[in-house]
Amino acid sequence: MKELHNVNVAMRTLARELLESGTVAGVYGWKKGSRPTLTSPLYIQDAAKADRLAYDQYAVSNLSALLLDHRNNDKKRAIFVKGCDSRGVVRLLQDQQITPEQVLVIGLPCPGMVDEAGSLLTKCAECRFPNPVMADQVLGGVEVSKQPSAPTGVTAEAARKVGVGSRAGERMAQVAQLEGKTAAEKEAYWAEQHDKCIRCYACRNVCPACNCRDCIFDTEKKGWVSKAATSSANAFFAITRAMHVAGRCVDCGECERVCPMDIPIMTVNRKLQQDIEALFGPYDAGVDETVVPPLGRYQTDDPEEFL
Amino acid sequence: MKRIGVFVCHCGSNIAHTVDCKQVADEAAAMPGVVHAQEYKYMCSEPGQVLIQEAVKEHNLDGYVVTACSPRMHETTFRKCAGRCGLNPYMVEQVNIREHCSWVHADKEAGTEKAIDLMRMGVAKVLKNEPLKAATIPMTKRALVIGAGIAGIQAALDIADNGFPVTLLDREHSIGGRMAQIDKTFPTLDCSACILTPKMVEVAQHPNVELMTYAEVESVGGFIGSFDVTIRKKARYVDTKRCTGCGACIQKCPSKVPSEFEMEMGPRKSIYVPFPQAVPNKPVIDAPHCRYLQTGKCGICKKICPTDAIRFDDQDEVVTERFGTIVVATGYQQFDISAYEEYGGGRIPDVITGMHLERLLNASGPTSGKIKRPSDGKEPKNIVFIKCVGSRDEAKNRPYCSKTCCMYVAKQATLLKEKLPASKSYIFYMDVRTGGKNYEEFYRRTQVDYDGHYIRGRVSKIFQVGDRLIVRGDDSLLGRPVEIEADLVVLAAGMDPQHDARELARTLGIAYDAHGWYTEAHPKLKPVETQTGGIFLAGACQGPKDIPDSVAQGSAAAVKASALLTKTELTGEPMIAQCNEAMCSGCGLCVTICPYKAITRQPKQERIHGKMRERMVSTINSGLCQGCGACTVACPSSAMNMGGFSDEQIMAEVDALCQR
Amino acid sequence: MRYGYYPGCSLTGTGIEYGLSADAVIRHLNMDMKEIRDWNCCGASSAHNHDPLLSIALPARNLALAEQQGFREVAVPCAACYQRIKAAEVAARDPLKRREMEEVIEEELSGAIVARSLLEIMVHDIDDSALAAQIRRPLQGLKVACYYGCLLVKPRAIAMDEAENPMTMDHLMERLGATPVEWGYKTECCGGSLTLTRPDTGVQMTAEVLKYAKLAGADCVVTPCPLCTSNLDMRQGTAEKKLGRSLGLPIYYFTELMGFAFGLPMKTLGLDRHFVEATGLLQSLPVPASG
Amino acid sequence: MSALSPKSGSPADCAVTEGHVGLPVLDPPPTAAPDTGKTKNGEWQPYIVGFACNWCTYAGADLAGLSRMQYPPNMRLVRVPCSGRVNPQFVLRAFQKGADAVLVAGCHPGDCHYGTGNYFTRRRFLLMQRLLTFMGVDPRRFQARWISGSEAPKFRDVVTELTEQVRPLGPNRLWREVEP
Repeated sequence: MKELHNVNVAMRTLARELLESGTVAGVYGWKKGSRPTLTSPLYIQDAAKADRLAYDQYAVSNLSALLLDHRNNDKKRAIFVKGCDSRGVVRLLQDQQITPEQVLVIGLPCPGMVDEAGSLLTKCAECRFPNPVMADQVLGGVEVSKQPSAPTGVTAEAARKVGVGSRAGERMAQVAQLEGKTAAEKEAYWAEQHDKCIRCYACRNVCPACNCRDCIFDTEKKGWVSKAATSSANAFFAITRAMHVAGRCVDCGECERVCPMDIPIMTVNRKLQQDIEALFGPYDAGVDETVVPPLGRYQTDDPEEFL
Repeated sequence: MKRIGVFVCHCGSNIAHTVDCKQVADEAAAMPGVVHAQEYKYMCSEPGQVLIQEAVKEHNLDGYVVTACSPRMHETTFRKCAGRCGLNPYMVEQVNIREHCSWVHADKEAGTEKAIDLMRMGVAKVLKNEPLKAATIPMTKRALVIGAGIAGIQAALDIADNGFPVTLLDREHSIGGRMAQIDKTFPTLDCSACILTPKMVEVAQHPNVELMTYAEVESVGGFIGSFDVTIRKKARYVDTKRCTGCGACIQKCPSKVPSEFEMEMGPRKSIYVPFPQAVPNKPVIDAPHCRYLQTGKCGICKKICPTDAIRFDDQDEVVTERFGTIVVATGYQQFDISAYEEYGGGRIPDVITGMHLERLLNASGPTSGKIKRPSDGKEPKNIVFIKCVGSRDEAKNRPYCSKTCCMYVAKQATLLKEKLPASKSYIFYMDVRTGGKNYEEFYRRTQVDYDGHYIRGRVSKIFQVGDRLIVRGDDSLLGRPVEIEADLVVLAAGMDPQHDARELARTLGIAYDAHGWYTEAHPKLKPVETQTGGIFLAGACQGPKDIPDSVAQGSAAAVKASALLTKTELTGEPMIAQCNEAMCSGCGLCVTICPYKAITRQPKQERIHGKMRERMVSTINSGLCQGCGACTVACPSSAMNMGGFSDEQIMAEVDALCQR
Repeated sequence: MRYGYYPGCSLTGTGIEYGLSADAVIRHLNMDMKEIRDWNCCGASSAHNHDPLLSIALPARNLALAEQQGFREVAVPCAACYQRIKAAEVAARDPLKRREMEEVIEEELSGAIVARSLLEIMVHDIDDSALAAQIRRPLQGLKVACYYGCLLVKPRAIAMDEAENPMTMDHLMERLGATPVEWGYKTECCGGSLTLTRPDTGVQMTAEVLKYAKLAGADCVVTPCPLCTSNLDMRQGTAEKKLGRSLGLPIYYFTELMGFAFGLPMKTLGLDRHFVEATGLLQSLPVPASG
Repeated sequence: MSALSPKSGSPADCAVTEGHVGLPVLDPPPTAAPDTGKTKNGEWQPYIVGFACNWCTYAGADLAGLSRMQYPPNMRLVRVPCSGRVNPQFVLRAFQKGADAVLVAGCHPGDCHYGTGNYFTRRRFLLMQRLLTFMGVDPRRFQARWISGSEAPKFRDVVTELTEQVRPLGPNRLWREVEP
């Protein structure tokens, strides 16, 4: 992608400098994969490997959850972020899993991510935060913004053309469509979805909000749920996962992307987002780390339905 | 597997009438883990408890379930019973087959079935019970009383008389509070100073009391038993050890400032004591108004002082001291009448407040007790009182009654009539509320013997024409408008919380209501306690109060505080949160949700990948945790659990109920 | 700021001096104020006694027109018009009410447009130095009783100033060099709606206002309301009879005094159209040294 | 298809986070678990699990007993210190194990014995209720109520109503664990 040529050069230079100077102990970015349409995560600790870094419209992976590998480490790591990725970093900062001293956030302009066929990902069409919500440095002229905004930086024009954010108003369409169904239809729909789950936990592993040291689905001691992928246990897993990230999900869509069984996980997350906004007021998780997530606070005059 | 006993109580016929107790016991005996099941007429009786204790010994029980009445009734009984036979009291569960079963289901079959389910639930739970032990926390045998008005003075005296050291703190440089400003007290009309000053002297001279005036609380750390209180002692510019209180400096000081104590109706000096009977009776320098401190010129006080006590280089001093318990007695402030534009909003000089009139009535006040109105010093003839100014007024966000105004207005009208026999007082009221011993009688005397003219209705407007005040209102009993030409209008301004009450509450970690009054732990049964262990309330900081109520509360708070101080250590609640540090990721979700600030993130040293690393984990202060369990749900990884109501126990109960 | 100007009916009729002086002052200050095209009755004094929906729908149409014509604020000189239009603005903040209003007037309303009284615009939007620069004849020594009436300050939801002791006009008068007197009748009723139905009571109320202005030592009364002015000016003679004393208090619109201070001709401001002679008092003011 | 597809790359690119990609577990075809609710005179009875806070609702239920109020025997109460102690996972667990309906009950907001617990309860379960409805659970099967220590009649009415609301719905089989 020609707009990103200089950004790629700057990324490599910056990564090299940061590693050579010892400013950071490692850098998270992307590399070109085995196919032209694959740009996969890369972690380097050696300045010599900085040239492997690459960033283009296939660099869809959110790298923020990888920072958890170093959560008890004093050394600093640099991470390249798109708008959606940056909210994952804020998630980790707010959840106190990393400290600002441990991470150097480098914001990148996002051209809009596309699939193998070259069409814009739905999550990018629905994107409200195409610019980093926080960054220590930026490349490619991207502007940091804590407000929903239009794409900025060198790829702004390209992003606009492919329609980044053009369908932001329709984010809840899938939720609305399901809400319109009868209880029996919903039950059948979700039973089918839950039955597909193979409990690989890829959704959890990639999620920056799923940052527990020990996940309750890994600890057998308490016996919250059986390991077996039964319909019942899968539903328990799906709902519990959703409740645990309620008000904390940063809307990056990685859970759904990595799901090998195509379970519409984000529909559940979006449903919760929608209800939280309706019940407790507007809130975007992973934007402002000083605002406590909605389930960690209350208003005495919250909606009352339990009278 | 644990060896469990089940004891089925008949409660006379209360349970046995509609629950087949034998069947419950039989079903229990057949349950895995249950090694003994038994029925008895009254399990809570002495023989019943002996029966349990013998069974514990005979069958070597690890725990037992009593199916009986509500655990809210006898849980403590059956836990103590276990304690007496060497079993941990928390290895006992009581299930409720009386209130929740036999009394509410007449159908014996359905009742028995439910009782069996509940019994199974109890057994399933007790199988997961762990012995619990209450943590103990040390008690610092020293109390802090914040605020040295009459409530604080009383609290400090009572604590001191109980034999405990107490520090009495006030931000003003004399103790005494609002009561010192008041002229006479209702309903006895004894002079306020005459009954207050002996108490002030008594508390100052008490060997167990340390006075700390001109000082403010900056921060409070710690918890019940060991509060670490940081106090700022404001610079006085006078060495209190050297100063003899001779007053020569005050006399010679050339700079005059309106006196706060006199409601700015009279002057004071820049070096001053607020009022003649002040305790300690040693002046301070008001730095912003001191010529020397502002311009470097003057210094007369220093020159004249016979003991060389003036210290122009004095600095604020910040100290941190430890107290076991705190009594908050910070009082109130008078409502600011500027909110009432229709009454002149404080712009009309002869529209004054009740406290202004107290000072005008007082023989040591700015007019030496002569009633002179502020604008021109004339003696007023027609005096209008308006009650409920800043009370019972939703529009001013003061829906509450200030409780004292009805009586102080009656008192002031009486005193005015005594001082100015030719005067006439008109009193506009909404209701006259005189609940209190001899209060109603006093109010009647004001009306009958002292010519107080009570008019039921609100005043809509006061304005000035020439040197008269036109007071317009309505008489709602006669149903017609009234207009009075007055010489002086007294607004019976209500009580407001101190302007910084919320700030102090947050510092102390205590609750306050929508207006800023401090919230007691229970409106009826815990009137002087707060939700925060070890912190008590006295006086008007909790809500409008008159002097007798404030004194009573001061004594009550002192009893509560002393009860703590008699202990060398405190026993905490055994059923509290427990953090599994190995699982805890230190995210702090539990910290924000804890109502008692009992959880803090603390560093934990740990060997990770062969290196010593530090990571943050949640730590529970067993002295502060009250066992609500909110943290357990906030914690997504279930690292946070709770003794007595653990995840495992509750799940076992659910499973047992459902798997029938 | 561009304002849509809503003159209302009084400013060409009973309140002609207000209309003339407001026009002159607006023009003199070069303010970007254009009359709203095709405006209609604000509904004051009758609509809200008949039909609550009508009483907000009528003024709402004016707001809708102003929006369509690209205004974000509407400037309203007449106090009665202000109260109705402001009431419509407040009602339009409620989406349900707004939909109802839109249905009646068959126009769209954003709910974002703001109605403001000409008085507050003059005081808050024109800064001190700009105003001072215009003053040719400061109102030195003129003691004015600022009389606001009820419509600008009640009820609370629409009030442009404090209901008991408003100060907006007092500040304006001070800036023009006059001395506002402290008095208690700033917002007392002028008897407006009773003058036709219960003339005796109405005049009594008018007389009270004038009496207390006089007692406070005022030379004249200044108002922002055509209805109040009608009562205080036109009925001053009757009031004098009722009080049994002469008053001779000219009643000015604040815009007239602004215009006079700016040095505009009295005729342009309509100062010759008063019932109580109004030019003499102003002419008697000391003339500032030229320069 | 979901809202956020299509995917880029294969699921393997999540290997970087050491995801456990496994083969689907082959379940035996689900067989209906026996209904928890027993039949009485041939009529099916709903079985309801209630979580009650110790200070208000449990006390309210005690008072109902003291007042000898009569209500259907279909609910079993689990005592918890505070409604804020009720983990949504307990609710799911009850459905898994065969409850036909679940009630969470505590003090009225503002009256919490622990000050603030039930404010969090309210937020949490407002949300969970909507999520469960979204997933096809009949809202009558999961309810939350505020019942104070003095509201014995309310406790009786809530139990009665809940029982009667759930009766026409029949046994809940959604998420029910299959008997091994």
